[in-house]
This record gives sequence, structure tokens and C-alpha cells, in this order.
Amino acid sequence: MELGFTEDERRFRAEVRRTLIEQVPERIRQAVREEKPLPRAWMVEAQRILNRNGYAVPHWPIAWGGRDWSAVKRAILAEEIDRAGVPKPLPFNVALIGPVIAAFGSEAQKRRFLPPIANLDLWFCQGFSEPGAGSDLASLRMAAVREGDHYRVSGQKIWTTYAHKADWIFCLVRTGQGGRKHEGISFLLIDLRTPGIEIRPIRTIDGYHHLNEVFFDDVRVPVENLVGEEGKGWDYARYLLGQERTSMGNVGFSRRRLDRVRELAGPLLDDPGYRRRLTWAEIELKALEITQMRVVANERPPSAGPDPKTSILKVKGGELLQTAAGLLLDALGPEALTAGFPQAAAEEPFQGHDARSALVSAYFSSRKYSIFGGANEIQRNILAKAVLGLGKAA
Amino acid sequence: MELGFTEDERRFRAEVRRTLIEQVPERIRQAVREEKPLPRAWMVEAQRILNRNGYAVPHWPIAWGGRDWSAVKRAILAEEIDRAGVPKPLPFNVALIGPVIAAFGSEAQKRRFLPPIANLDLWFCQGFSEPGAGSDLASLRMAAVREGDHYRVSGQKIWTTYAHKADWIFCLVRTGQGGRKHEGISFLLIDLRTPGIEIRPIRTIDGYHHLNEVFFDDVRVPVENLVGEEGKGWDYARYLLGQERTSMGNVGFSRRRLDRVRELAGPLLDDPGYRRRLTWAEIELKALEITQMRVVANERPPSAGPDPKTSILKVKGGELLQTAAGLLLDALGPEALTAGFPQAAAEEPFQGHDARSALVSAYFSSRKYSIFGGANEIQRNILAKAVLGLGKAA
Amino acid sequence: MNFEPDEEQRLLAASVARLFEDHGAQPSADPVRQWRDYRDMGLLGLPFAEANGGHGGRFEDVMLVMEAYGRALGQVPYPAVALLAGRLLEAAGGPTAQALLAEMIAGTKRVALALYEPGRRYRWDDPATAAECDGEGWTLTGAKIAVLGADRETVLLCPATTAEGLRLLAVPAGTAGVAMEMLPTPDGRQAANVRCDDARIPAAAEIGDPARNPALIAAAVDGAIAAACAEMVGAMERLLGLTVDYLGVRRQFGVAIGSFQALQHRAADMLMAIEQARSMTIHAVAMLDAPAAERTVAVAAAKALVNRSSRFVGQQAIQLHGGMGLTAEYPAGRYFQRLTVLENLFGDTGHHLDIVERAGV
Amino acid sequence: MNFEPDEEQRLLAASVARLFEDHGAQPSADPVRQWRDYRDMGLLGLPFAEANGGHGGRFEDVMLVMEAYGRALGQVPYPAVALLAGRLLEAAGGPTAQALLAEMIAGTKRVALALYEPGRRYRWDDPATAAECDGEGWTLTGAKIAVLGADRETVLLCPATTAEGLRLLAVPAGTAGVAMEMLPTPDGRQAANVRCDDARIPAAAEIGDPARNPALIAAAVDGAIAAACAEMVGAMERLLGLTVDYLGVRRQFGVAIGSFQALQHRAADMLMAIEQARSMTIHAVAMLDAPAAERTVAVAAAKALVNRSSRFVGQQAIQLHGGMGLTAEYPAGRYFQRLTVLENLFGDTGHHLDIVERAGV
Repeated sequence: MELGFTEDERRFRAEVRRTLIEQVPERIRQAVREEKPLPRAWMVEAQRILNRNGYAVPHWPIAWGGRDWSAVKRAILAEEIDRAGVPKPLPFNVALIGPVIAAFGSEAQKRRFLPPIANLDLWFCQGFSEPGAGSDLASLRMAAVREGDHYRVSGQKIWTTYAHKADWIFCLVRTGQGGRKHEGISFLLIDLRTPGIEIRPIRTIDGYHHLNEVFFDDVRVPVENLVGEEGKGWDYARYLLGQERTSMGNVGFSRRRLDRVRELAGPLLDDPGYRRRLTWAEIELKALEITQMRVVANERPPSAGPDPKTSILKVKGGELLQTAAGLLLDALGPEALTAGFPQAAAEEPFQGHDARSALVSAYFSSRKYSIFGGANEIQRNILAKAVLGLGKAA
Repeated sequence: MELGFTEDERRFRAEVRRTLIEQVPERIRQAVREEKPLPRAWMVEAQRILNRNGYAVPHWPIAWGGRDWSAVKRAILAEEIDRAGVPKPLPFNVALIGPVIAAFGSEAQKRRFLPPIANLDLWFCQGFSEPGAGSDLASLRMAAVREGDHYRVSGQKIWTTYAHKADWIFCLVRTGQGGRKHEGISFLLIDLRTPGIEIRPIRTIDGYHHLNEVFFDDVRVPVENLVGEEGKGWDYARYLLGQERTSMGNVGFSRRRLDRVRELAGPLLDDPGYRRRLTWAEIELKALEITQMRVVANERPPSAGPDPKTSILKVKGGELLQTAAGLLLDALGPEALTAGFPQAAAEEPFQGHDARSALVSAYFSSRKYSIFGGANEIQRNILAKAVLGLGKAA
Repeated sequence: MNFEPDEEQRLLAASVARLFEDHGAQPSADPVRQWRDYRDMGLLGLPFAEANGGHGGRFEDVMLVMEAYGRALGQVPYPAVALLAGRLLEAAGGPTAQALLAEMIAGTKRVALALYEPGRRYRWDDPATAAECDGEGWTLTGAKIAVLGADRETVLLCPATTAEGLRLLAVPAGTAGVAMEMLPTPDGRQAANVRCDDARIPAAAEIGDPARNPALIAAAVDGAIAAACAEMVGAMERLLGLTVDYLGVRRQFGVAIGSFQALQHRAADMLMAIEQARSMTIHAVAMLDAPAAERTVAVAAAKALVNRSSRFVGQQAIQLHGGMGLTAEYPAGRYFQRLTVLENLFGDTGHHLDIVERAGV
Repeated sequence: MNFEPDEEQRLLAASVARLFEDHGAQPSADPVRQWRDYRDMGLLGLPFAEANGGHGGRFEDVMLVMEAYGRALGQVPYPAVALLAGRLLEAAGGPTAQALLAEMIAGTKRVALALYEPGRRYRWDDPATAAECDGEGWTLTGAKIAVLGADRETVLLCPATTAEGLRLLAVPAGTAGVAMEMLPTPDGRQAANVRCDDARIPAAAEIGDPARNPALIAAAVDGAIAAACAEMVGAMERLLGLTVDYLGVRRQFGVAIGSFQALQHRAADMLMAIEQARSMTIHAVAMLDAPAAERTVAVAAAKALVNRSSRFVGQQAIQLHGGMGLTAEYPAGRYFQRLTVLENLFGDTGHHLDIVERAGV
């Protein structure tokens, strides 16, 4: 037992922190700290710096750029990236599709995709959710019909973050019927420039454009873009969801938000009520940091699927980001009243919103942390059933 | 619309308050304020004073001692009784069995029972819950088999408050099988001195003895003690539950507890955190007082069953009593550490516990407000289904 | 006590509900036209004494109107103009105020109270904006923020510090030296940040007087807070309705999600939060005529609780709508935005709790 | 970081779990016998340096022991005697303290720290209890309350105010002038209220010295708080287990109540509260060797969060047990009582939040 960080871990943290501050331009880190959305080019720039330092994909196989770092160190890295205001390595690339290709892709797919994914030369988005198949993913309906060396794909994906910035999308598609709902699902990589794909923005209450619907109308996808075996997509999706959870609790991000609260709250920090909310948030964050490490340190084979205890990180981490966003909003006082945003925010690069608007946006947009990626209700179901063993008999 | 109290209502409140303080002995009111359990004789004494003033059963038919007061006035009366530290008129008598006998009892039953019930010359307890039939009352099993001019009753009731102080018990019993679960239930009045009845105490975590199990082993109950018709017991129980709800929110009781917090908290009242908890409790109480009046003012025929909005009063009122009990506990500080109570508390009259023990007891015992009388979970089911119309299709 | 609207109130509630829902159905409709509709229905004069050209409505009537306004997500700045600035004019009295009020009721002039200043949060009683009088007129310098209901045609009521105390000056937005920046509110309306640099206005532009102004403004703000509480109750009520509808329609795992007990209980908690908020709104309205100290505490307590209910109901409504609640198109998000603005308006939860506690309650 | 117990810790945890569960199964067993069992297992000496006759255990070992103690609802005053008073003796050093410690470890003498006084809540650093030294010995006058672990055989460690500062005096409970009232704690154990009226003790009964005493006591209390946190985590864990079992067994409306989603989610919330409490306990334990200022903030933050979790978990466990949870016979209620006592012990939630905030965190 070693309940605190080791000397080696502390050194690692200091080194990461120094590297990030030295190498990632202040303009990028400032924009992140101010909760402003970044131009695509800045995100690419940041990820390439991370990749150069071995920070983008340390959890990947060493052959593809991974490092032999402990889970605790990887969690420290993730925390420091967030805390420093460096954009996270694009999770769709490094935490989701990358490991799936590394584990189940063909050699050709690995060579073709892994290096550009790590370096953000290729930008992937995630095509899982459909209207009517959100938390209940197994009822997805987008169909891929095999015709010779192609699939013909038709259907719709929804809530697709950054589809409008992405080059490729990885999709769960239905290639077979019958049997149980999650049988007959396959895992396809699709080039978004293929004819027949239409991306429509979903404007959100934070005034920005992150989300999209993606429509597929008879889209031809080469069979070589199938990952692994046809009909095994559900297994790969489970594997994907069991991947790198070292930043699931968003500890570094919450740390950054609470630091910002202290910068902005001014005299409110002497208001006992506001102060107490902040104190609780700080204590919750400390607890979450350690809970995160405890879950992370309990390394499981990815094939075991997600550790159900990561649901704690998801729920608590999301709640804390929401709490911090509420503190930021309240710090604005009546200044928030003129900190709205155009109904249809301008495209990148970010401009036209001042620091206050970005905070109001962050308050609205933070509701997503308890909705996307498995709503908190689903996470509680998981905890009750998979950890506590409740409700199985009923 | 008249959103505040009328002059007449204010006068009524002042008169009630004056009467209570003048007529109910200070020793009784002091013990109630200190949350000490009262000797039976004191409870009887208090109810007789209330009854003499028309305060015990104002909601009954005028022929049996009722008054023609508006629901708002009756709610004011209930609030003032609680607030003054006067023990409430025994609810099993005046709010539950009395109205049922008045509505469905025979003339002989009315003459025999109503006057002594109002005056607490006869003490009734309630025999509804059984092991395995708590919130799911319709699955009760205690059986009454008709034999000539008697029923032979066997079975068990549980959580019977004050059975050890009571003279009689009113019971739901099963007189028939088949059909739906709540058919074949009848409503019986049983003299607790009848042979074959055994009352066993249930000690609770507050150190006291309020609750009992009541066992019936082949108990002979005269048929004349059947209320209304055989097999209609479920309807009468529903009627009973739709009765007098003017103090469902326990507004006066919470007022009394918060007053006590102010007496006892001393320097904690200057502690910002404690202060804020008290402020919220005060605000919640004000809201509850008005919500109570709004529900009460919306008078419905008793045959309509309980107004589902009374569930709000039940939940919010209970939570507030629990919050106030927590404030009292925390006001004790380390003094609470030596404020325990003997594992098996002595019988009445109350003795051996100092004021601190009574508060610790109140903290533990206050958990019951969200459990008995329909747990908060059941109340939320009712609100979701009966008020919001949710889940009916599923 | 009697919570039932009388016949006249029922009629009023029904007709404003119809009007506001009509307006809501045409979001891009002409605001000038909508303002005229308010006037034609008598709403601009509703809260004012008949002697002042109003319709002598009671606070209860305003509460009914504002609940309907909240339910329909009203867009025109009726509360800011009529219920805050208008009522301040009536209370102040005197020829300037009366003339402005008459024009406001007639729908020919808009007025707005410039309450807040940069960096002072919700404090309005000690403005940094300064005014000097040289006999002929006033010279005004300072900044005001977040003036709801103001546009470039509005007459701004500006509290300003003078050697004699707090003055209240009626400054047409078009006055030379007045710069106005129209900015979007987080719920998609507009509010103004205003800068006055040596703006000159005639001596007659003063309303009220330094001795009474703090009390006049406090009373007007308390009335506006009670109105905001009613608006929030209306908005929460509709938002819960939208949520319950969605729970009945949206299916997952083969059943309507409204059959899941955890979601049912959340909806029940929202209902309770709204009912408690409605009760505190009633309390605030009932206390508007009480002595100032009691009134202020009652109103602050109400706003604190209504705010807390609003944050809970707003956030949970989005949660229960899932991704749909986050989209700008679906109405739930707009109610959440509106509630967020209203929580902030006239003081957030902590601000009002502080008032309650300072009063020693 | 490494949260896995090593082989030795696994053995320790397993054997104390067995012992404590055995004790728990015989609630009326002889406390003297139980105390001997603690000694025989090496628990009395566990946290002390080998040089002082102890076994050189680490804080982590104590944490494992206290979790097991909490799970089994331990009855003997091990934490008060060994982990609070014992550790204070070790830290103070000097012949008197060392001799007492040796006897404590040998199981032949009990010691207890008399920390609190009437009307001063959790403040111990400025006692009203006064001591005077006349060269031959001390005269002690004052009142102490809620001394856990004390009985009439105990040596009480009493902080007392003198002209030179805070003295720490070892007062055998049997000393003339010492009156002791044994009172029940809300979880059915015993604690003492103590009055000293001109109690005379020898000069050698002093331990520590005025310059170091506040720091020594603060460190000992912080260690005891971390131990209490571990105990609470163990108790909460078992209480959740009892609750989950009950949800699986108890049937209503024809199904196990554990199939109701609202109850499942409550249990999930309890789990999360416990995991967060466990993390903060780890944090407190990891910081026990840090500089005093950091240690105190970490321990206070931990106790605040563990307290909040405890109140939630305790109350919800009773709720989910329904009436059964309120009965004195069923174990859930006893865990709730224990947790309630532990929340209070060494400071309630507000007390610890104040400490965190005063430190400027």
C-alpha cells in the first residue's frame, strides 16, 4: 500500500507540467481556460505537440506509439493536460477508435490509420447513437448491405460531436437481422467525403455548433473498411467502452474550472454561502481525484469490458463540472444578463463572444455531462446491477 | 382571491392560541416542547380540554361535536395546537376511526363510540399494517371467519402505534377470498381486552416504546363490531385515508421545532453554515404553510379519496421535521455524545432522560416521517401517477 | 384565505393566456405590434391606479398575468417596462413621472430602470454614476449594465449619486453623451449596457427626491421580483408539462421512459419544487403591501426558494429530455435559458438568502 | 500510488475481521476478555514504534483495522484508548507518558483523553479546567464531558489551563476530588462526564509541556479522526450490504423491492457516497505525516465529507429498510446510531468545513 504519490510519480507530474507549459502555445491554453471553442487548426496543433512527446497515445501498444507507463502515470498525464488548458487528445481518435483498430483491425488498417489518428492527421467522429437508439444502443437500425466488395449503407446517426470537423466516422451498423438485438451489428469505418453523406448541424442551447446529424443515403463503403468480423461489432463496441478511462472523472478539467472560479469570483469568495459551495466542490474534487486513481489502479484487461465502477467517475465527475459551471455563472452576477450569444453562433475560428458569454455557454453546455456517454440514470442502473447485484432476480 | 389571512382568520388564530395557553397546563406543553413522550394520563387530560373547547373534532358532523369551521380555520387550529406544544387530538380517534364510524357505522355504533372517541375516554389504535403488507396493504392476511354472531379472528398486525396504551383497535381483516386482492376485506372494531390478543412491544432506535406487534389467536369478535358491510372494508379504508388532512404538513410541529432550535443553538446561530441551514428550513416552512393551506382550501368530498396533492404535504412536511431534528442534534455538539438512552426505555411516565436525550431520540425517531403512513417512495409514485399522469401506459 | 380567482380574474387569465400563446406561436412577429396588443388588452395600465390612468388592477392580477407570460415565454419587455419602471414612476409621482407614466400606459413611450453597474453585483443603492446640477440641468456620468427593456427609444431611469443623496433621473436614450450597447441575453432577448459621459438633461428630468428614492426603488424592485417569481412559476409549470409529455412519448428498451420509476420520482420532485415555489410567490404577493422591512424579507425569501426550485426544475427538465433538451430547436432548452436569466435577475439565490439573514429571520 | 494491501496487511485485515466478527456475535461477552484479545492480537501495540514497545504498524495498518472494527460494530474503546490517548502518550514522551504507554500496550491500564468541556462545543485548546502547581503537585478543577473509553479505572489525560499555558495532566479516575458520571452514548456504549474539584495529583503526573501540548494534541486528534473516518467507511460499507440484502429479500406488490428503480438508484447513490468517503479517508491517512497545517486541512476535509456521506448513507439505509430499520433489534438501526455518534465525534460537518475555510483553501 502506498496511499500517496511516489517520488517517481511526482517527478513525472512535474515534468509533464513543465513540458506542456513550454511547448503548447499560451494562446491555445488561454482559450481553453476561458472555455472558448477552439479552431480545428489549434486542436490539431496541440495534439501534434502531445504526440511528439509521447503524450497522445501512451495507452496504445508500444509498436504504435504507446508508452509503458502505469495507469496512475497515465492518469496524472491526463489530469495535467486538462489542468494546463491543453486540449485533450481527441478522444474519438485516441481513446475509442485507435485501440479498436489496434486490437481488431487488419495489419493494413493499422498501418493506414493508427499513425494519422495519433497525430490527428485524420479526424474521426463516432457514429453510434441514432434517433431511438441512445442509451438503448442495441436497437440501432442503420443498415449496411453487402454487395460484392462494398457495403451500401443507409440510415442516420445523431448527436455526432464534431462530424463537421471530422474526416472519417466509425459506425455501428446493422449487417444482419434476427437473433438478439445486439447480434448482427458490425463496425465500419467510413470516409465522410463519400457521396451520399449529409451532415446537418444541431444547434445547442449553449449557442454553439458541436453536434450533428449524419445522414447516409445509399453510401458505398469498401469492405476493407470493415473492422474485424462482420456481426461482431457489439463486441468491439464493448471493448471500445472498456478502453482508457484514466480521465473519466475529468479531474484536471474540474481543477481548471475551480481555479477559474477563484480568479473570477472576487468579493464573492468572502460570501459565506458562495464560499461554502466552493469548499464542498474542492473537497469533492479531492475525493474524486483519489477515487479516479483507485479505479484506474485497478487495471483490468480491456476484454473484461468497462469496470462498472467507472460509472462513479462518470457521475461524480460530471456533477462536479456542472457544479463548477454553476459557480462560474453565479460569479458573473448581473453581468451574465448581457452575456448571451447569437442564436446561431458563427463558425470557427471563435470570435464575437467575450469571456462572459463563454462562461454562460459553459453553464448551459455542462448539462451534457450527465446526458451523453450514458446518462447518469444509466450509470446508476449499472452501479445497482453490476456492482451491488440489485434487481437481477426481478 | 385573498392570498393572505382574513381579519376573521387572524382573530380565530389569536383566540385559539390564547385558549390553549390558558387552559392546557404548562407542564404538558413544556414536555411536548422538549420532545419528551407523555404519560397516557396527560394526553387524555389535554384532549379533554381540547374537546371541551370544540377543538378536538371540529371536522366531524355537527351532531357529534363538529363545528362549521372552514378548512382554513381548521388548519389554523391544528397549527396552533402543535405550535403551542399541546398534544394533538389522538389521530387514530379523531382523524381516522371517528369519521369512518360517523359515515358508515350503525346508529348504535355512533352512540357507543363517537362521544368517548372525541373525549379520549376510549383510546383506539390502528390495525392496518401486517408483516408483508405495509405499503402494499391489499395483501393483508389476518382472517376473520364468521361463526353465528361472532367472527373468529386470527393473524397479526405490526407497527401498531400505542397498542399498549389503547383500549380498542380498528382492523382491516380478510373475510373473503378470491377476486382482486382488495376485495373480501372488512373493517372490524376489536376490544383489546378480548382473550386471545397479545401485544408485544417493538423497541425502536430512539430508545422508546411506541410501536407494537399485535397477535390475534382465535379471538371472538361480536358481529355488531363490524363497521358497515362485510367485504367493503377497502372502501372504508380509502375514505379514512381521505379524511382530515389539515395538519398533514405538520406545519405547527415544525414551527415548534425550529423555535426550539433558536432556543438551543446559541452561538451556532452566528455560524454561517448552520445559519444557512436554518434559513432554508424557515423558508421551506413558510412555503409549506401556504402549500398546506392551498391543499386544504381545495375541499373535496371525502368519498373522492385522498387528494393526491396531500402527498406533497406528507413528503415536504416530513422532510422538514427531519431537517429540524438534524439541526437540534447538531446544536448539542459533543453534549450529544452522552445523551443516549437505556436500550429498553422505562415505561411511562417519562423519566430518566434529560432534555438532551429527548433530542437525540427525536433525531432517530424522525426517520419515521418518511416511512410510516405511506413511505415517501409511495407518495412520489402517487404524485407521478395521479397528479402527473405518468407511467399509466407502461 | 382564498386561492380561487374570481370571475374577472378568470377572464383576465384566459384572455392573456390566449394572447401570449398567439404571440408565442409567431416568434418573429413585429414587437411593435405585440406591444400594441398589450396596450389594447389593458395590460400596460393594469397595475396602476385609475387616478393615474391605469386600470386599478391588484397584485394578484399581475401575478396571474405573469404566470401566463412565463408559460408562454413572453418576449416583449412588459415586466421591465410596466411592472418595474412604470410602478416606480407611479410611486414617485410628480409631473415628470406622471407624464412619463401616461405615455407608457398609452404605449407611446418605453421606460426602463437602469439598476445595475459594473462590478457591483446586485447593489443599486450606492451608484458610482454621478450627477451634478448647475441650475439649468443635470450632467450625468457613469455606466449602467444589463438594462432590460431598454432600446434606443427608451427613457432610462438612472439612479445617480449626488451630494444630496440618490437622485433618480429620466434620461432619454437618445441624449447626447449617452452610448448604448445592445447585447443578447442568455435567453435570446436584448439588454443594454449604457455609458453616460457628461450627458446633459434638463433639471425637470428628475423624479422622486433623495429622501424617498431608496425606499421607492426598493418597493418597485420588490414588486418586480414578485412578478418575476410568478413568471418563473409559469415557466416551470410549462416546462414540467413538456417534460411529462416527452416522458410519455419517448421510448427506450421497448417502453415509454415515463414508466421508469426513477424518472417518475424526479418528475414528482419537480412538481413539489414548483408547488413550493408557487406558495412562496403567493406569500411575496400577499406581502407587497406590508411595511417595507417585512415586505423585503418576504420577497427575498420567495426569490431564494423560487430560484432554487428553478435551478432544479430547469436542470432536471433538460436531463429528462436527454440530448433533445440540449438542442436549440426544442422548446425545453429555451425555458431553461429563460429560467436561468430570471434566477439571475434582481439577485441570485445567495443574494436573497443574505437579505433574509441580515434581517435576522 | 498503490491501494492494494501487501501480504502482511492482508493477513492483519483477515485476522482482525475474524476477531471482531467473533466479538460482535457475542455482544454480552466480557469486555475484559475482549480487551485481552486485542492485546493478544497485537492491536494495542500496533501503532507504536518498536522502541516504545509497539509493533511499528503504519497508519495504513490502523486504517485496515478500523475499517474492520467499523464493519463489525466494535464495542471496546480501542480507538479512544489506543489510537487517541495512546498515540498522544507516545508523541509526548518522557518517563510518565512512556510508563503509561507501556501499561496501556500491556493491557494493564486504560488511558483516555478528556478533550471536551461543557458549553465549548469542539474547542479543546483553551480549557476552562484550571491547574495549579505548588511544587509538590497539581491541583485540578474543572469539568470534562463525553470522555469516550473512560471508566473508573482509567487514567484520564486532562488538558488544563495554567499561567504557563496548556498543561496535560494524567489523572487516575479514582483520585480524590474526581467525580465521574457514566452515561450512555446514543449508540449504546458508555462515556464519562468528569468533574474535578481540587483534585490533587503528583507533580510527575504531567506529560508533554506547555510549548508542545497544543501541537501534540492536535496531531493525536487528527490521527484519531482519520481512524474514525476509516471506522465510518467500514460501518457504511456493512450497512449498505445489509440494505442490499434486505432489498433482495423484502417483497412488495409481488416482487423484491430491490427491483424498483428508484430504490436501486438510491443504493447506487449510497455506494458513490461511500466510495468518495473511502477516498477522503485514504487522503487523510496519507497526509498524517505531512506538516501540521496541511495535515489538519486534509483531515478536516476528510471528516466533513465522510460525515456527509455518513448522514446520507445512514438515513437512506433506514429509509430503504422501512419500519424494520427503526427497530432496535435489527442491526441496521445500530449502524445508523453508531454513524450518528461518529459524525459528532471530534467535530460535526460544519465544524470541519470551518477549519478548511479558515485555512483559506
